[in-house]
Amino acid sequence: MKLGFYPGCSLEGASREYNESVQAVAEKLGIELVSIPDWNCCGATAAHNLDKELSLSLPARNLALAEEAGLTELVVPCAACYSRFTVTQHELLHDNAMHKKVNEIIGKEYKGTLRILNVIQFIEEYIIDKLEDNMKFEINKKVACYYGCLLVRPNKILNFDRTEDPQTMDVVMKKLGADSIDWAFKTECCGAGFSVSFTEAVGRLSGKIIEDASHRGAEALVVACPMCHSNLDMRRPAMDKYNGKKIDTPVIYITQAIGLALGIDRKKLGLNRHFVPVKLDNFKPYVKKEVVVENTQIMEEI
Amino acid sequence: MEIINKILDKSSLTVLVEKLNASGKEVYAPVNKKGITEFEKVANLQEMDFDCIATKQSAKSLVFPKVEKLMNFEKTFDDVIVKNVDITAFPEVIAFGTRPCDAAGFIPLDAIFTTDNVDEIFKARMDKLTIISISCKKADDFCFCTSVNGGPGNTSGSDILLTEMSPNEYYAEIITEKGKSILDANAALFKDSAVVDKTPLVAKIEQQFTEEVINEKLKTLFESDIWDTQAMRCVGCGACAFVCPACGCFDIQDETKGKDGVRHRCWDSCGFKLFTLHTSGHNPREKQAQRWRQRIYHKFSYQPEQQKQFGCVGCGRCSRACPSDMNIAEHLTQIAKG
Amino acid sequence: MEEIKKIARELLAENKVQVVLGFEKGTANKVRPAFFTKAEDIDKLIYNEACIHNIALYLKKDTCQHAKGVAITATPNVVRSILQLSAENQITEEKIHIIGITHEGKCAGILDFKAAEEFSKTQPKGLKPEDKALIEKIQAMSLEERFDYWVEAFSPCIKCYACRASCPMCYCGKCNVETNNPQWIPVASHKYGNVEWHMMRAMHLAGRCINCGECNRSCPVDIPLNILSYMLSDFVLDEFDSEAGLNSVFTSALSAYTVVDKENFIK
Amino acid sequence: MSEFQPKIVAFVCNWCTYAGADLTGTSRIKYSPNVRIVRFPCTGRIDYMLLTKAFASGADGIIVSGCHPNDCHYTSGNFYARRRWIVFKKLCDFMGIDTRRIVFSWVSAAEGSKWADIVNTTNEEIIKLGPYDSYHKLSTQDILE
Amino acid sequence: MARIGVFICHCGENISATVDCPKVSEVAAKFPGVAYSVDYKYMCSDPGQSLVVNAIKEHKLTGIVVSACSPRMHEPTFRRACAEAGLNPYLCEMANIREHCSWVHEKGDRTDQKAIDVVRMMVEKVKRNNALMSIKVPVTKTALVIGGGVAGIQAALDIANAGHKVVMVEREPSIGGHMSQLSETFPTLDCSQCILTPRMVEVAQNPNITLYTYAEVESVEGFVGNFNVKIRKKAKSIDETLCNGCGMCTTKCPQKKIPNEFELGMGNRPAIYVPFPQAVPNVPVIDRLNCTYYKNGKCKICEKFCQPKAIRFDQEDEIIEVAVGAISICTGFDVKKTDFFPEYGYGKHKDIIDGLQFERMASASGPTLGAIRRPSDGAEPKKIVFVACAGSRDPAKGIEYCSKICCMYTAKHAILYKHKVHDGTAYIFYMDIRAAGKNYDEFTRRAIEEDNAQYIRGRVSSIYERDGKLIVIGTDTLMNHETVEIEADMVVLATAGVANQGAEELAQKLHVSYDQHRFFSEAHPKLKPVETNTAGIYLAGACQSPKDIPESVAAASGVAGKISCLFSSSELTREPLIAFVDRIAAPDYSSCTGCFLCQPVCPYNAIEKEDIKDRAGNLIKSLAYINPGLCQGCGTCVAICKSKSIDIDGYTNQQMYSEVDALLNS
Repeated sequence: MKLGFYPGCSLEGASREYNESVQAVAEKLGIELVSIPDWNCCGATAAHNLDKELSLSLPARNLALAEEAGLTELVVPCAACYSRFTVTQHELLHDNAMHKKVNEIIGKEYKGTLRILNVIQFIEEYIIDKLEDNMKFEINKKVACYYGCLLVRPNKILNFDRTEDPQTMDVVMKKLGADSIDWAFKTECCGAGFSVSFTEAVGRLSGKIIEDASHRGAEALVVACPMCHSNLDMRRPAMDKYNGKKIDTPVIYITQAIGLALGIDRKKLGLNRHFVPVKLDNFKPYVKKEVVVENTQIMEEI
Repeated sequence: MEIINKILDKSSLTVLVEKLNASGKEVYAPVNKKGITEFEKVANLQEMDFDCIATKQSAKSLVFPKVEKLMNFEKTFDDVIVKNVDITAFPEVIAFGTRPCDAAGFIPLDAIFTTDNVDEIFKARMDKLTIISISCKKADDFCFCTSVNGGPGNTSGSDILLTEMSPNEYYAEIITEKGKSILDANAALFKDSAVVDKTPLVAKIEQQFTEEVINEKLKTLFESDIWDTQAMRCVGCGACAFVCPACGCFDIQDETKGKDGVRHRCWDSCGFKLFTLHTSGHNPREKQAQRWRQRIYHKFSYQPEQQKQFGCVGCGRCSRACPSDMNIAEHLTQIAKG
Repeated sequence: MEEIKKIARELLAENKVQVVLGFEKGTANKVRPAFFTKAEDIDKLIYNEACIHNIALYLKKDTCQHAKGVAITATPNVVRSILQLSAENQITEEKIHIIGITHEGKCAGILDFKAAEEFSKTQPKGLKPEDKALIEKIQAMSLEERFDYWVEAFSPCIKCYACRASCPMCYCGKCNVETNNPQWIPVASHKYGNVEWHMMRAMHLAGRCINCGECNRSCPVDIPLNILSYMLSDFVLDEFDSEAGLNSVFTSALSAYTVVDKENFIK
Repeated sequence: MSEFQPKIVAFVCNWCTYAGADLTGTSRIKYSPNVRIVRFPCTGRIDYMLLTKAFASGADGIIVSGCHPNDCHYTSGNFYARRRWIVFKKLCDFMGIDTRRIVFSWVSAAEGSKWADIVNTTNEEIIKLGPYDSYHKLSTQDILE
Repeated sequence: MARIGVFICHCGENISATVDCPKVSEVAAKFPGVAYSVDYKYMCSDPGQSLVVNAIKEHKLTGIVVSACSPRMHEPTFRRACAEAGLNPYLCEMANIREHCSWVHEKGDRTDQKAIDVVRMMVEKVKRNNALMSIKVPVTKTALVIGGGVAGIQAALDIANAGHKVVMVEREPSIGGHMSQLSETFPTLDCSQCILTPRMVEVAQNPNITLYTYAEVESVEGFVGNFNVKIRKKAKSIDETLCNGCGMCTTKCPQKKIPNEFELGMGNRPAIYVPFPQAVPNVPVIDRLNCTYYKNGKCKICEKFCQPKAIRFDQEDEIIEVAVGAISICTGFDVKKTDFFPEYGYGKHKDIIDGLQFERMASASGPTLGAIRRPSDGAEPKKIVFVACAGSRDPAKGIEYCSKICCMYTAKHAILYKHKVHDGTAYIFYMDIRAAGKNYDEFTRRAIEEDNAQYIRGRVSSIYERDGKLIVIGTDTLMNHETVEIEADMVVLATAGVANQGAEELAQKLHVSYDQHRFFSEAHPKLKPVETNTAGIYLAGACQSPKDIPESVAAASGVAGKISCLFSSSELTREPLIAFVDRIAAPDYSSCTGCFLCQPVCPYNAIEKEDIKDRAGNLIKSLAYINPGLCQGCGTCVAICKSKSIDIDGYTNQQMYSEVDALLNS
């Protein structure tokens, strides 16, 4: 099986562990991820505030390159890249004039045939069914799935999961044997945009998230976005300051959680790279469940 | 008048057309425009299409145009003032390069308009028409003039009949006084000639049926179901009648603009349902088969009876124009044999 | 071809149909519509690429109206006409046996209306390149040129109504041009009468024309009429996503609307 | 040609534009007297053949006006009319009939001043375009000449 | 030969100051067919009308053109004058030379010319007018009332009290509707059931009213005065004639844990039940989905205990046909449930309830007997948050409109809460307080001032649960948009009022239109607020848009008035300006070809199929037929018809064509 893959800058830099875990899981399950040749920046954060054409051309070039490479599906683990790609596809397919213009700018013919998958869609389609046969451990921990903003919004364009109280990650984590808690901060802002410029705000916004998760007994936060991860993991001092207490609940990528369940070496999953040490261990060995046919017919006594 | 035999070479023919034009006459001849050959006004012979077996439409519109203004009128508060068409203003027209069948077509047409009542407008146009025909060297599968008393070198109807003897030489038969007046005005162009046997010069067209047989058969066929069978594929348009040189049916229409109005005579066809529709809603020819029967009877029974000639000259135009290949000769042959 | 004949023969032999509508050899190298009522006559049934007449027309004529069952050898254009006639309540499915013929001349077997709809969708359609070129040529003209072009193009019209008579969609018992009091369209085939007549006909076929080109084929004076109704049908498809001849139940672009119909000219 | 006073025919529905034009009157808003109003129950009733008829009868410009979308007294007549005009305009454009001379508009019973505007701007536009000679000639040459 | 009379009115100076009336009259006298032409100062005055009447008689006029003001003004006047003179009133046309001429143009030749043209065109039109007879339609003096809420009850009682028969159809086992679920009513705080139940009983006892509960409208055919309605009476599994309402069956039913719809899931009911104690009729129904007998084939305990032997397990749905002359739709509304709100937890928090649930809670006959209690643990909430505009006025939720009743009932809820929980605090998040209405604003002031409700102007962005409390996060737009966070015990959402379930299907059965929110559309928002576009079908209550009780009742009485008017005579007279399909002699019968492309364009479903058959009954042709009872005369079918087989009186093809022709060919 061969799928297109767009790493983007985060996965090559600050969030290498995300990339490592995606690759490790894919490798383990025999999925070949092919990076787009000569890929460029997706234009997230800056471009769409400055110049619409630029913000559409940057992703469009990547998409066109992927099409040229004969790919039909593209896995984009970074939520920001995913958002930019999907929005671009939507805009260009709904605006002929812009489409033409962007084609001219990038000097390529972007057709819009590609299916863009975020990491969760990737898991749902290519991984979840293989878990049962490959799982070594159950992640028998209480976890809080945190989606952030970019994965599910804007719903009209992404058409993925529900905007409030999304569920897809929870489904995956439950499948891994985790106790995924119901909580209120799944899509609250983590403050990523201020990560560098205004750490206090990050302390407050992310602090609330981490506090609520730990208050509800979560042993780990599970994320699918490098921005969320770096904020929640790296800005812990600011959060602790806001919360007035030290919270050491670790933050892991969903692919790392899968990797753990598959028994992949922790180092291979990049778990050693986190600021907040990931102490999760003592997983329950996984035993494939027998299929039980339940007899639910119960006669009521009269 | 006795036919005068002459010879005309091609260059003289060219000069003749120029001279006719110069004398103020309007010369109409077959002209090929975008693949369709029709009678058009020509200034010289170069414009003419000599190869055409038969123009799509007949030459009848020279005397019976598709829309003929009969009169103008003006409504006043309590009266109508009628202004007749000035028939003296009609131009002298030469129909040049008509085929013998075209020329023959004017005979039944003339009969329709001049039997009993004489149609002044038609007559005026007819009087000013001179027909210079050219015998047929070629024929196609639709031609059947020889079955209706005509032929590729037939002189009836023509004022002058030309027959090509060689690429450069035409045998000219001056048939009528009108023809003679052209000869007289252009005598220098014509050379004397003996009578020429035209048979080897014209096309061979096989006779498919005879007048007698058709006449005889039609006496008993009125109620036959042959009409149903034959008319089954007829779509009921008027193409056959409108291209026919001998069809003379028309409809009178008044058009007004404010107080001014005009009365038109427009072509009509017995193939149309509306042709015989009564105001009551009753239609004596309700079915297409009845209309087809009418067409055949009119041409091959009523006209011979009343006007002593077929209402058909065997040009085959109707069959060529028919969108569903209703071949009249084939149908008549079927009647003759059946 | 043999397959078509076999089906036709069987239908007649089993008396499922009383008439088979098809083609036979015509004058010279022409072909022509033919009606077969006996199984033994089927030998004369032909189909070749000259058989372009839209014989769906005859379904509304007496011979077919009076038969209990009718079979028809149907090219894609004929199938589309049949569906559109059905959509306009002119024919009913029970009595019509469509013997489908693909655009490549292959027998597609007997099609019920449902199958015919599928068939119709899959068969290629469109205008001949020369017609398309003509449309483009006209569109490129100036307003005055376009007007003069059409006035000139219509001027040879003799109002023989072969276009109407050969159009399966022109089934009105009384055509608008035959309506007097008021006389909407002059009967005379002068320039004005011709322009009004052809304009009216194009409007009436908007969204209903299946673009068989029959009007143009049967015109004795070769007026490119078909491009008028084709241009409108194409437009209607673009604007209202409505196409004639694909559906056997009610469909007509001008008998429908959406609140969001787009226009840019209403003030 | 500055003396040219065009003939403009307005085909309007009874419930919106006719009433709107009444309001123009009661509001005493002045507009060009070159327009003649023909009242219909609904724009859905207006036959496109009346438009060409109007040109043939000597109109230089035509106004067709009715209720705004969703406001139709009969709920949907104007929607059908709109479709018809969309198609008809396309045909006219293709056949070289001057659609600059046909003004379609929605004028409600409350838009008295809009009605005056529509008439005046149409009038000015038609004055610029001049008389519709080509169509008038077409329609009269066989009658009057 | 036509003999047309032309009457040019000066309208005092309104016309004559601008238009040269005598000149117009003079020119008009010369129009072909004009037999008489005159100008006069005031044509609509008594002497003016006498002038018209006398001229018609004296000059034997066959039609008249009154050239004056707009026909929308005086057409009826001059039609009456025609009738008085013995001329068919439809042989009168008006040329509008005031609104469309003298008032909008300057004095001058062009204005005179316009007046002349307009007169000429009307002369040409009137020459082609047909003498028409107004249409008479018989009226069946029975009304159908669909829905037995307060609007339906009011309409039914008013119509019945006017002496007409009424058939009432209610979907639920009892009439009463939403009002029967309410606790107290604003702004008076009188008990809802106390004022409603006597009216319910009246309905049951009124001899003019036939009540079908647990029944739905199956189909409707026909037109004003003559509807045929099929009603599906769902099987109650009870013989209503035998049941004495003792209630033994309901107490003995072993199935007791079925969520009670009437209590909005906050209480339970048995499988055989009456929705609430005061139900009318007091006849139980068996809920077959939950009944043990229907599920498992065993039980029948109710049958054993039923003394009058009224239980009928084999009862089937019954179709009842009724003929009615008018229909009133009173099907009411519904409220959005809490699961509609993702940001408030998709309905997963038990202590977030909707307003209707709060009503039941506050009701003395409700599941808590009137005590305010948290559904999760039964504790008394000390901090309660009311969220107004939950869903309403929110385009993102697809509900752009204001639900109108929420501001008032939320104020009422705050007051009731304070009356029941004295030490509690009520917070109300609101967008605007819309309290227009008699004593309404006073009522909200009372909530604020006397009962200390804390009104916060802002919206609530999210609510989540933490440690048994509901954390309500909102903003206070009057306090510098500060974020407000309230740890509440309970939250009440004033959820949007929406169209009732099944409204679309009902609208389609009745051929009435509905808006994008599935509320039924009135014929005119101002002047015909209770009529629909289909003659004879009316709207009352919240099926049209959210309405409070007095509005619903007023509309219902309005409908009753309309229907009583309709029933005041046994025949209905209608303007004959309607479309018709031509008919000619056999064998064509009509130029209509039966393509039925006209059928979908008719907004009134007036175009029907008419089969022409021979004497043996064989179908010859199907033609369009326009039902004169339904046609409203828009003429859209006329323009659609390709063969010009349809025409419309008053605006015939001949008339319109001649107008255009005459107008330009001066």
